[in-house]
Amino acid sequence: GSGSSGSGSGDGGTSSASDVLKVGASPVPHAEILKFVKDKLAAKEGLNLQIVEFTDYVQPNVQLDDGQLDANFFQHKPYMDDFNASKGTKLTFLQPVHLEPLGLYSKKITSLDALGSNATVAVPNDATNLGRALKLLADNGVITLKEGAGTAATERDVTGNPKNLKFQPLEAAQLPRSLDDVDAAVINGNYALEAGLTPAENALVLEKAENNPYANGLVVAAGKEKDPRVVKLAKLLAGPEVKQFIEQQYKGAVIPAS
Amino acid sequence: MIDVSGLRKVYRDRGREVVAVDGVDLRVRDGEIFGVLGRSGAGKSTLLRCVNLLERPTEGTVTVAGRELTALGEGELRLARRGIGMVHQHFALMSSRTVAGNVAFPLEVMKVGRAERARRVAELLELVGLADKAKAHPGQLSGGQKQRVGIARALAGRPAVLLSDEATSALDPATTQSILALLKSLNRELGLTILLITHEMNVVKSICDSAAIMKDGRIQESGAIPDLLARPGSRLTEELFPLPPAEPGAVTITFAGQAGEPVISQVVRKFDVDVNILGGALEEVAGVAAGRLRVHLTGGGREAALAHLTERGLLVEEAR
Amino acid sequence: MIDVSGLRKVYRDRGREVVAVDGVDLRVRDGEIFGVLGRSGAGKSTLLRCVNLLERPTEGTVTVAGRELTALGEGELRLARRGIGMVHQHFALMSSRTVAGNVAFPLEVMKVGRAERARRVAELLELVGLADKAKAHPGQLSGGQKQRVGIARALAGRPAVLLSDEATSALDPATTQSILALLKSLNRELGLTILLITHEMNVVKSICDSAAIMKDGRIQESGAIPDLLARPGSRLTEELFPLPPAEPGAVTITFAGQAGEPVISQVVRKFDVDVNILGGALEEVAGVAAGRLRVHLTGGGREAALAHLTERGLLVEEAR
Amino acid sequence: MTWDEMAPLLWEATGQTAEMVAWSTLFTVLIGLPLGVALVVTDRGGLLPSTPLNRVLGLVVNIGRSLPFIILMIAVIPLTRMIVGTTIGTTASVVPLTLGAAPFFARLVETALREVGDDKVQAAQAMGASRTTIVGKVLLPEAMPGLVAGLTVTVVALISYSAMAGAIGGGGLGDLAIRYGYQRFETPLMIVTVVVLIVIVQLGQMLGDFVARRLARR
Amino acid sequence: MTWDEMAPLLWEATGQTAEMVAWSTLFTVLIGLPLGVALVVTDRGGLLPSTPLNRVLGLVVNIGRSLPFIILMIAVIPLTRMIVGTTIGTTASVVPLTLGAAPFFARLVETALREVGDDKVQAAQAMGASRTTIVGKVLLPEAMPGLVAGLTVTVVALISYSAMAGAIGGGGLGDLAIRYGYQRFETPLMIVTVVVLIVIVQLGQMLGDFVARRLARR
Ligand SMILES: Nc1ncnc2c1ncn2[C@@H]1O[C@H](COP(=O)(O)OP(=O)(O)OP(=O)(O)O)[C@@H](O)[C@H]1O
Ligand SMILES: Nc1ncnc2c1ncn2[C@@H]1O[C@H](COP(=O)(O)OP(=O)(O)OP(=O)(O)O)[C@@H](O)[C@H]1O
Ligand SMILES: [Mg+2]
Ligand SMILES: [Mg+2]
Repeated sequence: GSGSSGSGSGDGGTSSASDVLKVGASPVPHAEILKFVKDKLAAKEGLNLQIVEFTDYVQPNVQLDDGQLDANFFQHKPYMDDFNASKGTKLTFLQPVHLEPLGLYSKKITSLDALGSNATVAVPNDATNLGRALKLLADNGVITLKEGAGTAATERDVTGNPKNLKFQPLEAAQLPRSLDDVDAAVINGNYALEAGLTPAENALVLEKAENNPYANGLVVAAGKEKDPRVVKLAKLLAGPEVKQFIEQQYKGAVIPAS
Repeated sequence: MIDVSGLRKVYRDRGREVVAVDGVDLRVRDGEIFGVLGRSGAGKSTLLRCVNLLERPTEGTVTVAGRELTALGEGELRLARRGIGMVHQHFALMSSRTVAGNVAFPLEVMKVGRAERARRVAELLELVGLADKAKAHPGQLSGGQKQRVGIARALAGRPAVLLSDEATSALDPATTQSILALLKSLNRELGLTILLITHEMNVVKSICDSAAIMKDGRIQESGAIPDLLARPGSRLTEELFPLPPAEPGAVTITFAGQAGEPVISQVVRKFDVDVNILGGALEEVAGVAAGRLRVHLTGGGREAALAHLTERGLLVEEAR
Repeated sequence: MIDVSGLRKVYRDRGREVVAVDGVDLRVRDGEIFGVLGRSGAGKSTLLRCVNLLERPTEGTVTVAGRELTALGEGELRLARRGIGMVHQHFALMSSRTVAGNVAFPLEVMKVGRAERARRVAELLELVGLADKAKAHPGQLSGGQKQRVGIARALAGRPAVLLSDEATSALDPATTQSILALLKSLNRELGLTILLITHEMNVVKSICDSAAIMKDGRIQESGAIPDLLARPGSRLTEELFPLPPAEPGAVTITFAGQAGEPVISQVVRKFDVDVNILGGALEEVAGVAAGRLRVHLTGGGREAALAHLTERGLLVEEAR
Repeated sequence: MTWDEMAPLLWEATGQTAEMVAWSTLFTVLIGLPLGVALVVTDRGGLLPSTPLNRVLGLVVNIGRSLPFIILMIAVIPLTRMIVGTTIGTTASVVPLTLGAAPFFARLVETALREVGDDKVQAAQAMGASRTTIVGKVLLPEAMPGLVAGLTVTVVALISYSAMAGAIGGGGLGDLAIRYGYQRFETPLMIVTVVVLIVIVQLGQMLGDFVARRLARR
Repeated sequence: MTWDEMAPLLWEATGQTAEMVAWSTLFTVLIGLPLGVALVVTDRGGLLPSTPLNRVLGLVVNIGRSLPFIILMIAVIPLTRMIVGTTIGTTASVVPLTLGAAPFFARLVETALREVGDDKVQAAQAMGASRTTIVGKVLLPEAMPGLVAGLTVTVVALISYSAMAGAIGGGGLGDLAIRYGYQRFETPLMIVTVVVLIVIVQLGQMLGDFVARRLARR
């Protein structure tokens, strides 16, 4: 499905000028979920959605803060909190929608224990996912992380690395493509799925859905929480239709936030 | 009109120095046609290019039409240059413009209106015999055709002074003559002052009033042409009327204005000598008949005949 | 040595056609120096460039040293060209190479060893008077110096045939003479065949054995020079010995080989006439003394004198 | 994905690419051409030599070329807002694209202008032509084949460069290929998109070659 | 982040950039130069005219230039693996960088070679020089100032281009600026990194200018 219909004009019409709700999103799965909402649900609610796709994780927040966007949908709350903290913005996390559980995948080994010393592990190189990937490894006892290293953790925050693993940061979409060249890779659920991996079956370890803080959700600028269009969208995203769409479409690689 | 004084030009390149012009004083009077001659590399082009300051002199001053160019600001120099046409040694045509466009260029620079420009360009191309090549590009021209475009361009702006660097070197004699006639008529009718470099003695003979010979960056000989011809041992005479190497006993007779009288036959008649012309030439030069003949004089009256010729004002030199 | 037959060259550009060479047959014998003359744009350069196939003829064949170049494959043509030196009208020097490097280029092409190359280059630069400029780049040379580099380069590979397009046009008379002497000696000693284009009558007089005059892409007149001189109304004679416009009654006497005898003084003595030389020149051309004099013959024996001159084999023309 | 699903995506992306490339080409020329001219003119031995100015211009151009596109993009956000009124979308991406391509084009302009023979400039100077005239009527026309070739290279670079505008929602073919082909593993769409891109580039190149050739034939 | 923390990052990234740029420059020249020469030589009126070959080469070059880097990168994964043995990391990124820059350099080579006067080529032909000699001893030397300028442009483009190699773990300064500076809001690190980038580019440019100027002064 398309995500960016209508972004071509890009004339920066502000929210007050029309009733169009402009939402920034990453291509997958966020834009796809929004597309589903736009095509199947929005009309009934009288909601006019415009989806602007971003292949970058900073711009959507910058643009949102700037008023160029009414909302965005690409990040999890820890990332947004980090962003607020470092940029002094006041973005608000409204509604968790889904989780892309990170998993450790490999073409060379079949269990975590088999991960040998000096093995190379590919990890996402973007700020939203790298810390999360390291945390997954830490949670499974492969490494230990510096005290207080949050979502913004990087390879440099690794304090204990008994297997002397080498971390190779790569762009998220590149990770499944690198499986031939590394011993293992931490991959977002959706990319794993697209690349023909099934998280439930192929992942050596998988993030848990319960109490996972990394659910992606709808974010708006502070003060916009009550915007009726935003409220409508938040409601639709949390609704059963979207939940069902996610379950069917992503087969466990993306799971609805409970 | 043109006054060059104490001119020096030194090229420097990676430590080496080439003194191209080495202290030249030169004066070209208003309405004069002045020829510069000299061997290849003597510094002629450099001198010429210093006159309109295309080459900044290392030392010395240049004055054209009463304005000291070397002292002018940029804007004034620009204006002064518009009164000075130049034919470049290597044409320097613009390959992006047609022949007509090249000739029109100085007129555009002078902001001459479109209609007037077209008229003038057509007129000039007619004069240099290139009317049929108006729309051709320089790449499609023969060497001589390019050179004529350069001449037409130099004349387009009706300059008061023309600097010409071997403007007819690539032209056949007939075309050369027609270009020289054109220059001469502009000189006569509009008082165009011309400073030209040439290797063709023909050009000097046909149109120059004065000439200078350069050597190693200096002027060796300079003056009005009849004066130079009358001067014994003149390099110019040697250049203008070259002779085969003299055999012993041969006599060289130099005429400068006296050839109108039947001198040779008078001598034959009067002094009982045979005159055999070995070589030489007689022509009209700078308006007077002039030339040199190398002859064999044989017979009893030889000495008397030579004395007679010298008396008549001819320059007589005997080879030994 | 060079045989051109039925040569046509047509340039096409956006629908327009320029017939540069229009059916030329030309034969240059082994060891001959052949001059091509003609007005600017006559097609001389095009003809020359067709001889080594730099320009592919539209029609016709070219044979050099017994090989029909127009029929050769590429590799063979390449080899054949190594025996043909060429002086280009606009020099075509490589600005990335020094003077020495330019002259060495054909030797590199022929895979001559480094030492031999250096020797030959030094020798050639000496011959053309540029030994001191060996390390200069073409941009630092005067026009004549560039031309001499072109000449040295053309001779570097010891070609059997030299094609020369106005090789001395930018040279002063003295340098021209030394280059011509060089060419003549190569011609005499090594049998170098030369096909040259020139506008300088001096060049024709000094070294050419034969000549052709081109006009509008065709050959107008062609042959050995003494033959051409003896032919009444010859364009070549007109070019070689131009005369001032004839006044009525003036007599033009053309010599071709007979000038060694004191004809003029004999006439004066024998026929009771006064001979006043109005203009003209006598020189050694193609090895014989030749020239034209325009004279005024006055006195009772005028007709007898003219008849006598005609008898002696001179070409006598009276202006009316 | 079926062809019917692809077609509108492709169509829209082509339009976006066309919009981005057309506008940024226009502005690239408007900025890069004078900049390139200035680099040549202020250089030692140029028409208006000024070493400090030349240094500064050189630095500015190099800064423009050193920055990774994404960094350039955020660096110019205030400027983009000032000019376009927004910082996202196709139109907004014209600003960083232009700022990325203009210095690059300026260098190519510089190279092309340096090839113009000194003799022609001097001929114009001897006529008393002003600097503007020399630039406008000698340097630029004489360098035209080189300039057109440089522009062709720049436009093609812009087409491929515009893929990065996806980071700010610029859209376009390159972005489509990345979003679908790379991120969503929709290989057929990616291939089709890339083919369209190649065709466009090929057409642009042919046009540029044709013009350059016509100009050079003189 | 303190300077002490930055220094090793910067140092490592500079090394990576140097490695990527040095190798890809080398291969870009090795591939792009012959390609550019081939484009000129096979062209109509060239030394070895062959329209089909010219078309094919033109297409190949344009394909290389049409593809967004990231797409190019995945398109050449098999090739990369064949050559380098892996598809990620600094060394592996040399392959797509080279394949992205070589066609681009080839176009600049083409433009530079076209500026060489026909008369010089003809002079060499008249001497009976072979095509190889004409290319090696006439076209390339005479075009050298333009070639050096084109190479400078290419190297600078490679430096900024190499930022994208971060996607496949190439690292380098551009990637450092993006990942730490941009994504993690370490503005001081970003600024320092960008300054280092600018300095490197500026030095490269100065070197290129110097060489081109020396060559052109002849
Ligand atoms: N590439 C070309 N395209 C079109 N016409 C051309 C081309 N080259 C030459 N010509 C034309 O062909 C004719 C002959 O040119 P060519 O150069 O042979 O003359 P030329 O006799 O050498 O003259 P010159 O003495 O002036 O050098 C001229 O009219 C010229 O304009
Ligand atoms: N740009 C330059 N750099 C170094 N030397 C130069 C430069 N231009 C000219 N020269 C040298 O200066 C001297 C004079 O050159 P110029 O061009 O004035 O000679 P010329 O008298 O015009 O000769 P020609 O009759 O051959 O044209 C020559 O020795 C030449 O090599
Ligand atoms: Mg000169
Ligand atoms: Mg010619």
